[in-house]
Amino acid sequence: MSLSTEKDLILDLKNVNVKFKVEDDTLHILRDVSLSIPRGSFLCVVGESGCGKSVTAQAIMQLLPDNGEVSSGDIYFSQGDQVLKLNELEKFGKQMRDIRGGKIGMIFQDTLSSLNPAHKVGRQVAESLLQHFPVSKDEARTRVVELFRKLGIPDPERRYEAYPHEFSGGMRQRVMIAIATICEPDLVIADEPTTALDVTIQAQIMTLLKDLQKSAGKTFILITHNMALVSEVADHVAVMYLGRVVEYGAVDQVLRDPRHPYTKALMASVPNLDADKNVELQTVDGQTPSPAEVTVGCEFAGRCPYVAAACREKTIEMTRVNPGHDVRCIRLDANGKLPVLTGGA
Amino acid sequence: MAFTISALIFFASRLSPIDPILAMIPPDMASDSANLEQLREELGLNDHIILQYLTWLKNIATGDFGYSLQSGQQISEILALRMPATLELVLTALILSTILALTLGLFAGAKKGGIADKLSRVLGVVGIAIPDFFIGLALLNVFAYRVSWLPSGNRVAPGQITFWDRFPNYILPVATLTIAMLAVLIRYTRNSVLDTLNRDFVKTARSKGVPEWRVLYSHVFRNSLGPVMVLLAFRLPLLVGGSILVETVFQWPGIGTTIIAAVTASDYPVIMVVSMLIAMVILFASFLVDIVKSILDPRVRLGGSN
Amino acid sequence: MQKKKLDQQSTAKIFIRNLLHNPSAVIGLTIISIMILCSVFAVQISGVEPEYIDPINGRLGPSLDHLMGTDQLGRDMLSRVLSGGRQSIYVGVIASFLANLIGTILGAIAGYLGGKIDAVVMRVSELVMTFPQLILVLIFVSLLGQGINNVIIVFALTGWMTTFRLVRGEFFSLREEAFVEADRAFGFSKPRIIFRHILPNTLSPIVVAFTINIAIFIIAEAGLSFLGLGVPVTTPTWGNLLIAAQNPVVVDEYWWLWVFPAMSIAIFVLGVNFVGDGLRDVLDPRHKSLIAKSKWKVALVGRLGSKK
Amino acid sequence: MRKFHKSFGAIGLAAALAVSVLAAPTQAATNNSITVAEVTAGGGGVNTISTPWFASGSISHHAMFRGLFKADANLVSVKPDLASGYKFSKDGKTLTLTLKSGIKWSDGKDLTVDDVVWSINSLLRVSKSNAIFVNAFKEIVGSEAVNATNKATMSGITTKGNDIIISLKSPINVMIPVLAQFMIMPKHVLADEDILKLDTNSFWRNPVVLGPYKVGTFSQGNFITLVPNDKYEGAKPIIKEINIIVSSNLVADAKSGKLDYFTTNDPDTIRAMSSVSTFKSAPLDVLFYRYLVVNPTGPFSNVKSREALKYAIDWNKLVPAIYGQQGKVINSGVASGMPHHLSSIPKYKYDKAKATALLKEADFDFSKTIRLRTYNQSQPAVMILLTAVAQQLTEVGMKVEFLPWTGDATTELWTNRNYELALKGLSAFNVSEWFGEYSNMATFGKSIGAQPEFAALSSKLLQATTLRDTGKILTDLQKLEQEKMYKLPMHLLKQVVFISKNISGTPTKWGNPLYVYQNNIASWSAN
Repeated sequence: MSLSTEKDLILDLKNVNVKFKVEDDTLHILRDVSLSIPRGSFLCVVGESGCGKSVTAQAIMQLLPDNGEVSSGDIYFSQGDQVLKLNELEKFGKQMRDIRGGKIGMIFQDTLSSLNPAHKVGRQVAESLLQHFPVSKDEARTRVVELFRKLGIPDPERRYEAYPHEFSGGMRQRVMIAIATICEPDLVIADEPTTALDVTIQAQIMTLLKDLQKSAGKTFILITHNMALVSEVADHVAVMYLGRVVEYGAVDQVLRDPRHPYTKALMASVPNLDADKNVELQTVDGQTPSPAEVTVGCEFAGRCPYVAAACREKTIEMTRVNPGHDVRCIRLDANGKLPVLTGGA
Repeated sequence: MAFTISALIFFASRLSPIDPILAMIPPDMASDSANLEQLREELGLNDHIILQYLTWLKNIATGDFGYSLQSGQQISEILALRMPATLELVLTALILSTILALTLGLFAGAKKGGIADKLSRVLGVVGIAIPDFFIGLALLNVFAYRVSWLPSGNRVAPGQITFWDRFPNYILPVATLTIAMLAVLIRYTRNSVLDTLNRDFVKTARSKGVPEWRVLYSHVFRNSLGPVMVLLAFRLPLLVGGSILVETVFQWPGIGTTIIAAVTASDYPVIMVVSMLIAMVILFASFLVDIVKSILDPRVRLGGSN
Repeated sequence: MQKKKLDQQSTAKIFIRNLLHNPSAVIGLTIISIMILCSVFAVQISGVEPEYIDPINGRLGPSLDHLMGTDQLGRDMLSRVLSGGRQSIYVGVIASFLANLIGTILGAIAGYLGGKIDAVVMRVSELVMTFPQLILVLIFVSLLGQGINNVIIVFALTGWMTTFRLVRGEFFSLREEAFVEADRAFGFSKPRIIFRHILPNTLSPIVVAFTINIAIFIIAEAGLSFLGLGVPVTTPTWGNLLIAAQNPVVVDEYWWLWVFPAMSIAIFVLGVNFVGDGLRDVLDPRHKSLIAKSKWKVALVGRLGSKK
Repeated sequence: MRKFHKSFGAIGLAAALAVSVLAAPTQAATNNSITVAEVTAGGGGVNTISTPWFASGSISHHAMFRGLFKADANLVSVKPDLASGYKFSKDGKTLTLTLKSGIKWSDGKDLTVDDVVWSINSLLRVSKSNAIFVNAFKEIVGSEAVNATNKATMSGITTKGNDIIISLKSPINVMIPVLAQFMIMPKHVLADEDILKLDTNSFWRNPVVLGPYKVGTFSQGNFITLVPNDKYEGAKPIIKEINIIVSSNLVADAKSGKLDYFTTNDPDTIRAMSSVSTFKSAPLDVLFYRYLVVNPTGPFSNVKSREALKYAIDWNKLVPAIYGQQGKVINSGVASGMPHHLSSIPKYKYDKAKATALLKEADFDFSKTIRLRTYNQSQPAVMILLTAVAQQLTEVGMKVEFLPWTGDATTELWTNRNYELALKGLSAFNVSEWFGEYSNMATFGKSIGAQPEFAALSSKLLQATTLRDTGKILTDLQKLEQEKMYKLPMHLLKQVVFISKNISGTPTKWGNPLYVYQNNIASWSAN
């Protein structure tokens, strides 16, 4: 199958479309998203809020809200020597549940609301372990405390008994990481894990994630809109715009030499990647159109300085500009470069 | 607060133009008007009103509630007799309706659009619109009179008879009150469950691969319990008289029928004591709400370290 | 000035259009209007005065002559149930209006001014909630005598707290808004700011509370009258018709004497609740399921904008 | 006590439902036990046995208490009971009663003349008592000295051996019938109790009695069981257990055999009982009056306007509609058909035009709201009747507001007088009680001032010894009543006794169930 064609892929999304039903409308949130993620890599998915980054993660985990569904496309996940089509597994069935938490761990953004306020944190971490491994409660506890210590939670024995509200944001995020990694999953998806934290804590958490990835050889998908983080941790970057991946490639290629007008605009809005590490992704001029609006051709056309008539005629396909570097734009020349803009803009 | 209420109750009852002695023994039943004067003196009704109030407060505090004008029984005796009747009725209904509402609400919330959801939505909308005594009358007509399966209420007090002999008398009143309480409760639980289901930690729980029933039971249930429990605690005043209509329909000798009898007979001592009792229970309920909240939600737990 | 008027007009139009597109509001409005019409034209529909006594035809079950049967005096139940609605609806609407008026005024003042006044009114509202309602009813009955207006007063005095809390909450948040700041800077008087500028913005919870209170009071009237403490029995309200059911023999043998009035209450209240739900949907988008189209953009922009 | 199946251990709803089906059905009366119902207001079970000095006549009074004499069903002629006989002096002012000897209280103590003297004296001390006793005993010499605060006794009562000698201020013809209603209470038990509050004494839970039955079980809030009193000197009662319960639905309970005896005047209950074949019924011509009391101050100050009320309300249509055969429309305190009825009183056929004319003649103030009141709000039939009355008064142009009173109706009726028209009921011991009301200072006297004409005639009526005198006085009273129109008699209401056909030995003629008479309860049997 498709996974075996390239090198060792752990996850492979093929033309995934996700649609949401909101009242009478159907919102097309993901459009033909294809991502191939090699085992052991660290992929960053970037884009403005609402571009479908989180939905992509939810689609992989089969945790889309009740009104959303993968309408077409496939999500392949390689588990040992097996390749599973995640989107065809029963949502809350045994197989999918074994993967969730066991094979794919997930870290959420808002740590306060993502932890159950009524349960002790230790128990919340242990719950995952108990679910996937035949361990006793005492054993689970020992393992959780051990992991807490490893993740830098001070006084882990006592903290095991604490409630989420008694933790600081950074500590809570460590607990979230513990939940996601306690079962040693092959793949960890982190959905904007640091947005709610202040700069120093952000850095600590990112270091932690990077260390985890390196030491355990895990695959990481980091969803973020913080471009500074991307350059620090990622080896691959996928840029998304309005439900589509518009540029994909190794981190050096994409960040140093962005090809898609949207990526370019994004990078332009970050003055200097190295100067200030806490530079937020700035809004690109103009407004993101509603996903409910049906557009023909390039979704970015409305805001694109390079726009041409052809852009609005048909769906734009990915083109390879360099090995491993794909861009969804028809305005690229033969060298994969955008035309030089004439006139002020 | 309790003090203000007691003063309000006392002076409000004294605003009424009805003479308590004549309410007790109208002139044409009295053997002699001098005897009435004597009784008035004995009951302290000739004292200054402030003194009367203080005496009343003192008596209430020491558990001496005085006499009913209507029956001449001691009010404490009436309460001792009728309180259990209401408590049995309301507590059973409260527990039953809570269990039912939580179960149904949980299933409804878990599977939106499913049978439980549809059922609870219909119950929530229709149940609120139907006056509770109508439910009682309908049950009475069908089960007590048409098919004669069940007795028409009329509580049998404990004592000589076994529980199972008394049991049939409970079914209809308890069922009525349960159905009546269910409507509001179900609406509340369903909303609460839906709210909780949308919370992020449910997603976290699911991301751990925990089975859905466990997600519901261990994560959703506990966290949606909070608002429901608060509502329940606010319904506690029912325990001392909120079931008035249902008690009237089934001629249930509880606090509710006591109030009605007292109100229609202007039996002030009884009215005052019972309203005092209700006010106390409400105060107690709001205290209970805080406790329940702290049990269910560690964030407000007392003495929690920060 | 003219532009403002136009805007208002179109808001009203949009509101009505939205309401008419809301299925539960439409069902509710249909029920309510039919029942109100029926109660207004009770005599024309039934062909008999509700008070007409016809002893020979007493205690008749429903038939073609008397669709809802007759009572012990041979009075036509259809006519009585229909005209009973007139009084019950009147009690519900007026009491709800008054309760809302009290709640709104107190809520606006307490919410805008805050501080001591707020604390006092809050205390009073707690007290009223704690004070057993029946005792209030009793005091009114013994002081003023039983009567339809007294029932209304009692309901208004014991039912304003919900509205009060809603309005107070709204005012708490609105008083910090920019347009209020601007008003203050212009030196507008407090009453003007409160009632002319902020109040219109709190209209939707008030309207919803109004409908809900109508339902509550209609049921309360029925209960109170059923106990013999409500509207005088000479006025045929739905609750007063139900007094018949105090007699177990009536419950057993003459079901039509209580089933029809009770059903009328249930159907009307159902209608009112439907309208209430509809209004809530139309007026208060927060209650809409998930993200509505219009909210979508706000959510997107809001997310980016909120990061500091 | 109904015996339920007690031998099952199964737990669960299904089992419990089965029980209800098993336990509920027919529990036919047997000689071992019968069940009678007493109706109490406000729901709830039997809480107390009411003091017979205030109200008598319930089955528990019949079964447990005894007076000096026993009245027949008409309450007029008497037979000896505790007293073997009585003798009036020639001037009618001295009454000598002879107590039987050898009668024992249920606690084994002997009945003595002291018990009788104590009982008569104490009646004037209790705070709540029946007017017929008070009115009669106040005629005893020295009655003024007795009140709640002292322990004085009436000088007019003395004893000699087994004789009790009572001196009266003036002769009264009802003394013996009244004594037949007056139940003697044990002095040795009650002498030290607070007599002012006797009616709330715990004595009534398990009274020391003289009758054929005594309390077996008193289950507060549920039922009272009466069992034979083994100290009773007469024939042992046949039925071994009388259960007194409160029924929430008499008809349903009678149908299902849970009930063997009750009396009622509720027209709907009576109507519904006609289909219960296991019961026989006896309608009783009791002196239960329903009448309107008119406030003669205010809009109805002109007697013509009061007369108009008689024409404005169609009693002949309303009363039969609601009460059927049970109600009898009357135009006088002495109903037509009763001896001495004054036939010259108009029949007052419904006549709206005449009513309007009379009102016009009386210059009636139509702008004033006529407040119509009643305290019989627990009786559905009364409420229906009065809404119709209110409606008919509206039709002659009056503004009417009808409301029931809460609380103390007597004060409302006679002291506050916050009404123009009020419905009252009176269960009269005899006709003299109807007319006595006019001269009663506690009632009429209080509101419209002393009524010396009525008072004079009424006391003459009490003293009248011949039929001719009685007839003449009654005629005068009816004329006076007609002239004043303070009370507008509406109708009499029959009470109906319902008893299971299984029970025999019951009296051939039932009496007013509000009073005590020979109902032979000891010889009832069930098969």
